Amino acid sequence: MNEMTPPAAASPRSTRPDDWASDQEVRWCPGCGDYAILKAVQRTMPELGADPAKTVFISGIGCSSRFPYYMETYGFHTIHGRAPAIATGVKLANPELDVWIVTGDGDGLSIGGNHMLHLLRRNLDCQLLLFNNEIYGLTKGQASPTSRLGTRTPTTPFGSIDRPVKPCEFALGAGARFVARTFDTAQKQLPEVLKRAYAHKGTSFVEIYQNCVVYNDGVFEAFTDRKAAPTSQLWLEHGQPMLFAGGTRGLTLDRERLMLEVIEVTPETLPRVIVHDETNRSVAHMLINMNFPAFPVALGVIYCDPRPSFETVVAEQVAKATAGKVADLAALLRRGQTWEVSPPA
Amino acid sequence: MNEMTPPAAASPRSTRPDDWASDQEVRWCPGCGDYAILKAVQRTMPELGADPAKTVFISGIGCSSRFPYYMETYGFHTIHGRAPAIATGVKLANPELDVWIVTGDGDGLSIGGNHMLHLLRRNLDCQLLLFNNEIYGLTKGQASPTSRLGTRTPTTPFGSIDRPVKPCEFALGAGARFVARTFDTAQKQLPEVLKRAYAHKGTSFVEIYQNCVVYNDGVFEAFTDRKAAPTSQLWLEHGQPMLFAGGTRGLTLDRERLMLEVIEVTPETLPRVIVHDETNRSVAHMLINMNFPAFPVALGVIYCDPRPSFETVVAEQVAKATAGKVADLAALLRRGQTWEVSPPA
Amino acid sequence: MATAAKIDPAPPPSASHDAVVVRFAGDSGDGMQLTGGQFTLATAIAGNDLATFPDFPAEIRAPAGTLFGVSAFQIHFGATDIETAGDAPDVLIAMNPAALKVNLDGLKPGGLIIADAAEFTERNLKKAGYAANPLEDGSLARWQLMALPISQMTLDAVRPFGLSNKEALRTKNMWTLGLVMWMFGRPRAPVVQWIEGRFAGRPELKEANLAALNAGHAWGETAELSGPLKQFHLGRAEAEPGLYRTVTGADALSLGLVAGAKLAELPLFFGSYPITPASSILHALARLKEFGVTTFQAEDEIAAICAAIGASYAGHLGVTSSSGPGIALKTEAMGLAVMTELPLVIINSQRGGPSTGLPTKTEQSDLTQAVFGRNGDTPIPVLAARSPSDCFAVAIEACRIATRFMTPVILLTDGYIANAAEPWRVPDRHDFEPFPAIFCDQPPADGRPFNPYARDPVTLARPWVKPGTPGLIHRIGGLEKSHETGNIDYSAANHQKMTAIRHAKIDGIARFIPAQEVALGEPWGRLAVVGWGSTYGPILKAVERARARGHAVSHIHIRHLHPFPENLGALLRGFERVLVPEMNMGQLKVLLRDRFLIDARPFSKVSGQPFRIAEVEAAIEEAIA
Amino acid sequence: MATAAKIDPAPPPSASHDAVVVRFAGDSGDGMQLTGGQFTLATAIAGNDLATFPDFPAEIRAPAGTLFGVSAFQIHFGATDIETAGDAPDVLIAMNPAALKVNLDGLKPGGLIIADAAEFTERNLKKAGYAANPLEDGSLARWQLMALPISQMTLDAVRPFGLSNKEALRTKNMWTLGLVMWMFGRPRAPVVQWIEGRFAGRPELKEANLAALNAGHAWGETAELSGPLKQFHLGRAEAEPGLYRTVTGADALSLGLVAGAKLAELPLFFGSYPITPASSILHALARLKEFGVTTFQAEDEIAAICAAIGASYAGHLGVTSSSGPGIALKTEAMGLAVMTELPLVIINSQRGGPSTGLPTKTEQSDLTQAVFGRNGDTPIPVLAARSPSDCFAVAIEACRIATRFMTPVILLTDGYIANAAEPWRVPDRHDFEPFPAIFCDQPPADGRPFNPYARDPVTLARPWVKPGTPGLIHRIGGLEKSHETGNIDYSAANHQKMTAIRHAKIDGIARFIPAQEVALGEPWGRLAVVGWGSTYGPILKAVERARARGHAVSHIHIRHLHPFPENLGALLRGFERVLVPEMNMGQLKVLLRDRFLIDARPFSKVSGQPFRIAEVEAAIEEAIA
Ligand SMILES: Cc1ncc(C[n+]2csc(CCOP(=O)(O)OP(=O)(O)O)c2C)c(N)n1
Ligand SMILES: Cc1ncc(C[n+]2csc(CCOP(=O)(O)OP(=O)(O)O)c2C)c(N)n1
Ligand code: SF4
Ligand code: SF4
Ligand SMILES: [Mg+2]
Ligand SMILES: [Mg+2]
Repeated sequence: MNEMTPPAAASPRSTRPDDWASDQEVRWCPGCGDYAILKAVQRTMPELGADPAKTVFISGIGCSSRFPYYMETYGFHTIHGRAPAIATGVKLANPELDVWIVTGDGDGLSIGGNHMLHLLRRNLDCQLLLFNNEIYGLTKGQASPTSRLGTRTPTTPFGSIDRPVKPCEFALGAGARFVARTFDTAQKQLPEVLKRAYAHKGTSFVEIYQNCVVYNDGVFEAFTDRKAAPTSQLWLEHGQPMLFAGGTRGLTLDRERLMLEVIEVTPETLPRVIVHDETNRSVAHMLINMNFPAFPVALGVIYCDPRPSFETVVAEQVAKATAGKVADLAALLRRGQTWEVSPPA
Repeated sequence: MNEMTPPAAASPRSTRPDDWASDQEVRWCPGCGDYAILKAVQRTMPELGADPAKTVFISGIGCSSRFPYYMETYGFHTIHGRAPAIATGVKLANPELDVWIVTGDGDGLSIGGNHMLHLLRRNLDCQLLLFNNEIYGLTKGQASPTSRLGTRTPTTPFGSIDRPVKPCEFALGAGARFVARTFDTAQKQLPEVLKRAYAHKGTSFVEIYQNCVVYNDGVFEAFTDRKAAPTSQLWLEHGQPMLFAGGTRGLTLDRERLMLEVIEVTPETLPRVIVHDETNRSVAHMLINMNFPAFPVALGVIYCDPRPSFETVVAEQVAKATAGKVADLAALLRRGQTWEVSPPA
Repeated sequence: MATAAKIDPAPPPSASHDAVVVRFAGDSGDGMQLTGGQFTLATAIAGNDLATFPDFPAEIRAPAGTLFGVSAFQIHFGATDIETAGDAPDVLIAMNPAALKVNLDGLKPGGLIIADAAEFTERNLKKAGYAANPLEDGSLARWQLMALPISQMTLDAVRPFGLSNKEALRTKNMWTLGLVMWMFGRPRAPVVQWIEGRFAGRPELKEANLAALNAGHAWGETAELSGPLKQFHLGRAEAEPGLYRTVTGADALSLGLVAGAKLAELPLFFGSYPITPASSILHALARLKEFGVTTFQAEDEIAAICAAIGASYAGHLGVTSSSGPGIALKTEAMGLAVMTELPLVIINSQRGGPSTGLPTKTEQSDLTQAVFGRNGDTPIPVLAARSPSDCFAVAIEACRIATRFMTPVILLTDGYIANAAEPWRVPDRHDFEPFPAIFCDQPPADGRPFNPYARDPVTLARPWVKPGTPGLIHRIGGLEKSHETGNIDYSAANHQKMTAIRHAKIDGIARFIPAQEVALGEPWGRLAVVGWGSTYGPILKAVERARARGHAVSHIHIRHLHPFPENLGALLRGFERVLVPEMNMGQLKVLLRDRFLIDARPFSKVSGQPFRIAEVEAAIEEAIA
Repeated sequence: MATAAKIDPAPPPSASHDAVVVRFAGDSGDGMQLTGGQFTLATAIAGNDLATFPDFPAEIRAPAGTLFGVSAFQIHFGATDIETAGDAPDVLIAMNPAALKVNLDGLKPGGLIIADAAEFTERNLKKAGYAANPLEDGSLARWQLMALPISQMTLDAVRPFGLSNKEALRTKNMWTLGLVMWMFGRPRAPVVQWIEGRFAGRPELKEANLAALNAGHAWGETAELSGPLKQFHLGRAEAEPGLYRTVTGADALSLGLVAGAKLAELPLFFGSYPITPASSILHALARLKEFGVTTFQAEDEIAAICAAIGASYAGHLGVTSSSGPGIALKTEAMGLAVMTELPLVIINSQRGGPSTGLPTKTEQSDLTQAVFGRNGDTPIPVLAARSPSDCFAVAIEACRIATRFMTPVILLTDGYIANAAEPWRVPDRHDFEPFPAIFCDQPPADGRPFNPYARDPVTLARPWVKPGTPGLIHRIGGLEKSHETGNIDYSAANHQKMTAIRHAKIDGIARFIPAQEVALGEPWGRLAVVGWGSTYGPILKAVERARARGHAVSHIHIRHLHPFPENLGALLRGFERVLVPEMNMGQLKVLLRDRFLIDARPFSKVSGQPFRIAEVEAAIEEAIA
């Protein structure tokens, strides 16, 4: 047992990125995209004004799920796929905590798909970061539910044949109220997305494309590459027209076929470009489903339309249900019909 | 052990609804909507030209999941939530079988949500009937993932607070290629939907609103009621305009807000009514998300856009990967480098 | 009661004069469980000891009149200590032919049948598979028969209230209850009170039910008294002085958890997923928010235990509860709780297995699973409740062990205990010692780093830190961890050490639990009958009878099944033979033989039904022969 | 080999002359597993018996030079029967300071260290936590040291091929392999062949690797021979005549399943979810489609076992496989397989627990889980493989029992066996008796209804019917079923009967398995050392040594753990004492004590490492004292 000192000052103080790095040696493969995400998170935390002692990172199992060890916060590296369930218990027990869930495409969408579904529909207030490298890293490179058709891995030596899940599409289908997408090396935009996710009350679903240098190197290169960026990335901003390629192209709606379309932007066509409305679920679906490279990859906050968060509603119900009631255990034990047996005279 | 007779003729013969009823006593509560579904299924099977001996009904646990016992077909009443996984094994082992999955809102969307997700994304050829009574029937009336906010049950004595899953929305998010919706007493339309589901190669997701007379009586009445039907039900037909209320109202798209809208249909407005295109995923999302009673309830085949089914692709890959290879076990055992130890001279 | 004096006490049709077994049986829709419950309450208030056994079908609402739709409620009550729901009924109430058919087998020879003759129609007889009407064909000659047109008499009694025929017939259970209450001189006041509350909003139903109750009672008083219908007089059972109520196991367990959390000074978090027969605990706790209870209906059993682990991690007392298949699903997460050494109570309301098995039938076949059923060397303490009221104390004990030793604890109860009711002396605040949970909330004084796996030298528990506490930031997880810092450590020596510590901590709990007592008899002799869980009643009674016949037999009933009390081995070695009756194929037997190398012999019953006293008696006779 | 004659045979640095233990250790990126594998193959071909122990980190690719990034491969080989990977290396190859630090402890006093001096830079020394260079500070005086600038010499050797520095350095493992092959007179031909295949598309890499291999070899031949570097001569081990190859446990298990399915005349369906160390079986089988093997990578372990159950139901041989946490998740579905009495093989590649535990370390701590770890009375036969090559036969046996008795079967292997390699005599078609599966495909002749739970009077197996078969339509499920018709039946008598039948069927398998043999020694004596699984080697060797010292000790190794062979009890009673060494806290011990009431004493090691012979020897000495 450790001896105790007098209480430390508990007031949140301003922090620096270094304050968020634990003393644990980082054990990802050299060059792994996880490093960039870790760096971005550690850099963003001070800007959120978050308190390390009030922050909990909860993960499942996978390379990505090692994340909590490297954050100087409370951390719980749980079991495969179950982080959302554990996080639900943590947050219901103490809604004051900032809860972050880190998961992978295997952890979150293969074994853990059901908990993800229920987390999202309940809308627990937390940030869920799904590191999507389209592969099982930790177990040495098997196909994951996001692996593309034809991916050759030890379990799919002739190419993967399961049609991949689209994480953001799944999240919307599960009732998510905040859906964003970004990637590991987007060091400028990733922090902005994290800030939005943190600000959103409810489950903030953030898919982060992450490069696994060992087992799936370069799968996102076609659009994450600096050179390809302008024409392949559509960074969304609420209230702004959906423009890319330096403003020379934009998205519009083909109102006959009810489908999105890429157009060359000229002063005349500009009004036809759709203005991003984060609260439009139908458009969010369309954005997520755009096929690259015919379309750019939609990035940033795709959908955000808050609803009351789970732990808030739970607390409200408790307040209402207990209003005016006294927690009298003795009375509880005596509830219902009772009778007295008197001592023998 | 049973003694054997010479082989019976195995050729499919035409059947009558009675041929599809097993000798097991039906054990649902009197008045349960499950009876109507059972009747509709038994009535439809002969029309499909299906063969009882080649048909397998697979279910999880719940009142709904008792279904296989009442069908004179092969049947497997498995464990809670896992019917899709068992069905996957059955169909991969024998793609010739007609596989039907029967599940409930609890079985399929609470404990079984993950298998449902993966069944749909893989697109195994089978019909999945989800009996949605918005309650746990078998365990005596607790809230289910589809129970509406505020539903009072033994586990939610102060009203349910988990935001409900929309089964069809979830199915689309999971990658379903066939999504239909109907209800127990729609004895005219239910068989039509079943026929479409059977005809679709891939996972046919069919949500069937089902009345639980004991624990959730009348939750669908507002739109299943015969009187309310015309104004509250929108039966979709591919290639037909989306009309209801005897053709006096229709759905159109508000092209500014990119949302659906109900309009009074006149000869002038008729062209604005959307024509149902089963293959349009974005519109399918909108149809599913319409709020009753501001909008009618979309019924029938909402989405259908086939992709190769899982067991077909598996079989194709096997054919390709094994082409020209001989299954020589002795050679397999000797694979790699070998050496001979000779008997002592 | 005033009427009691008017009646000539006649010998009851049962052999025993101080205890009676009554079985109410009818269609699922006939309200037998409710009737039984009300009779139980009245009986408890009349001062008898009692035990009950609700026995209902798996179907929600089976088609009327079928054999599988029969629902029964058995109560055993009397002036002596009652420990079982009774081997064989003295009185059988059969509301229709199916109820008669299904329940006749158990009825004592010479016992009394009260049948609703109005329901023995051709249609109902056929549904029950009777070729001829048993009320008329002499086939019931071995018993005493009272065939009354109960339905008809009920309709007559409630006619004034203008109910529909269906509604009117629903009150026939009250008519029957009235009659049976007259037979045993039970006070009607509590039932009247209950009816008034229940039908407060429907005055016509209230009046009709009261009228039916009174009519049944009056019929007993005024009917021909020379027939088999007799009034019974049962003295009050001796009971410890105090305030009493009836509880089912599910009630008592729920209350025990609330009390346990209070004694630990912790909020209670209860994560569960509905499953028979465990759900009733979730139902009960969902209503107790004002006691700091959070209930969470999870999407499945895995999420339920995981949420409870999360809550414990955050400083609540996490509890989860399930049965059969649901417990199986929790095993992976139990390992996580062991590895992270967090308090957690896991309640298993056992039911018939394997697989989905017999959801509404009782069994005790999950003991070896509780002790051994996890990957790795993963010890978890295991406790079992022996009766409905015992659930209260055992729940508190589970909370105590979980929080004091930072460990998950498995509490075994079963479908029988969960549903059965018995009188319970309401404990008061002095009956249980508080065990306030201690959170570590300060970094070490000397500036040394905080070690989340440093241990209390006495209990070997690690410190419990709430996330949110400044200065104690750390990380935990399911990988093997260094024995001090808690950081990941796969080294050989560390794993060996941690494995040993995890075992030593759980084994060491034996030093902090009560010594094993002998439930009945001397701590030595020819035969020890060793049981656990809900077999307490039948074993106790069987041993009592064997002792009455002069045999040197004792009854030992184990609450702490892992680790065992320290004195158990020595105690058992004081007997020549050891017999272990269990509602399984011999599971405690495995533990006893392994641990003490004694020739413990199993006596198994796996039928979904509790033991009968006579069955255990016979096994005892055989064992000492 | 030609060179062999040139060298003066010098005594090896080890005490034993007929067996040597070599340990290759380096950074994860240094290719030590590959080097070890190639050396193994060459050694097998040279006619030595051998056993290997790959020991690699949990991290995919740990940062270079760190202690936790060290990967090692140990091989024990010689002219005698080799049954373990060796207690302590005679030779340690250390490719960097971290590799030296982590592996030095185990090295035999006087053993030889070959270190790549070029890697002992200040930076690397610091990463390994060395204050001074151990190659220079005299701290290795207890051992013989050969510090060579291997990296440098490799770069020199491959310079002509124009590789980048990084690529060039990657070949240093081949240089080292060349040197070690020279030391032990191994033929280089198989390695050359392998290099040529591997780098077929990259001629410059092929040439560089060959050059490095030859350079290392040449260096051995030409270097100063008075130093500690000596050439060893080991005779050929005696081996049964036949065709040989090396196999790991995962290889042999996969082949055994293919062979088992063929003997059963069934297509194989393998449903699994990746997990260490079980995945390699899935990887191997995924490539064997032409053998009628369907592999299915499921979304989780529950889906994996359920799909396998579905496939068995449809007439395939369903198999599922996992480890630790994944096996825990399968327990609910195992119950379903028991209830529906379908064939199923469940493979558990055990790893260190509890929870996620030590994924890459070995352990045998899931035995009691296999036997007892399910809700309800749910018996499943349990088998264990004792060595890599034994996996083949055990896999076939599992297929045989599953299909013949219509039951799930659990096959236990472990992380050590899965990865370790040994020579294997390739069986031929006469080594195993076929056991063609019999499907019921005809309705009963006499028009009686078909009963899916009618039983074979000998095996008690129920008929296996493929859905699709006309005339045999029926339904099955997880609820208790009537003992004949298979329809739902909760009645007391039926449940009692079905529970008894399920047990009798599994217990009865004992009549159809080989009697327990004694692995070494007489079937009586002072001490039986009883083991199961991968402890076979160390126990055998330890018993051999004890016997050599004149002790009346025998070794009994159990393959059939549930039910036990019929003669096991009698056999064990022939010994005064019974010692049970296990890599767990004493699990077989529980089974033996329960079943036979003998004072079996556990000897536990739970460190993630296999037993050393000396450890078991010491335990034997203590046990017979
Ligand atoms: C119950 C269980 N099943 C399987 C595993 C093995 N396992 C660990 S991580 C993992 C997949 C990880 O993939 P992903 O979530 O994509 O993480 P990544 O390593 O790619 O970051 C698997 C299958 C496990 N630890 N537990
Ligand atoms: C593993 C497991 N958990 C819980 C249960 C208990 N259970 C049986 S059915 C059911 C819910 C059924 O709900 P639903 O699927 O909606 O079916 P319904 O009865 O409403 O048709 C539950 C929780 C079980 N049998 N197995
Ligand atoms: S295996 Fe892939 S995901 Fe895992 S640490 Fe290495 S590079 Fe990153
Ligand atoms: S409980 Fe509800 S769903 Fe179940 S059988 Fe009865 S009415 Fe139908
Ligand atoms: Mg991944
Ligand atoms: Mg339902």
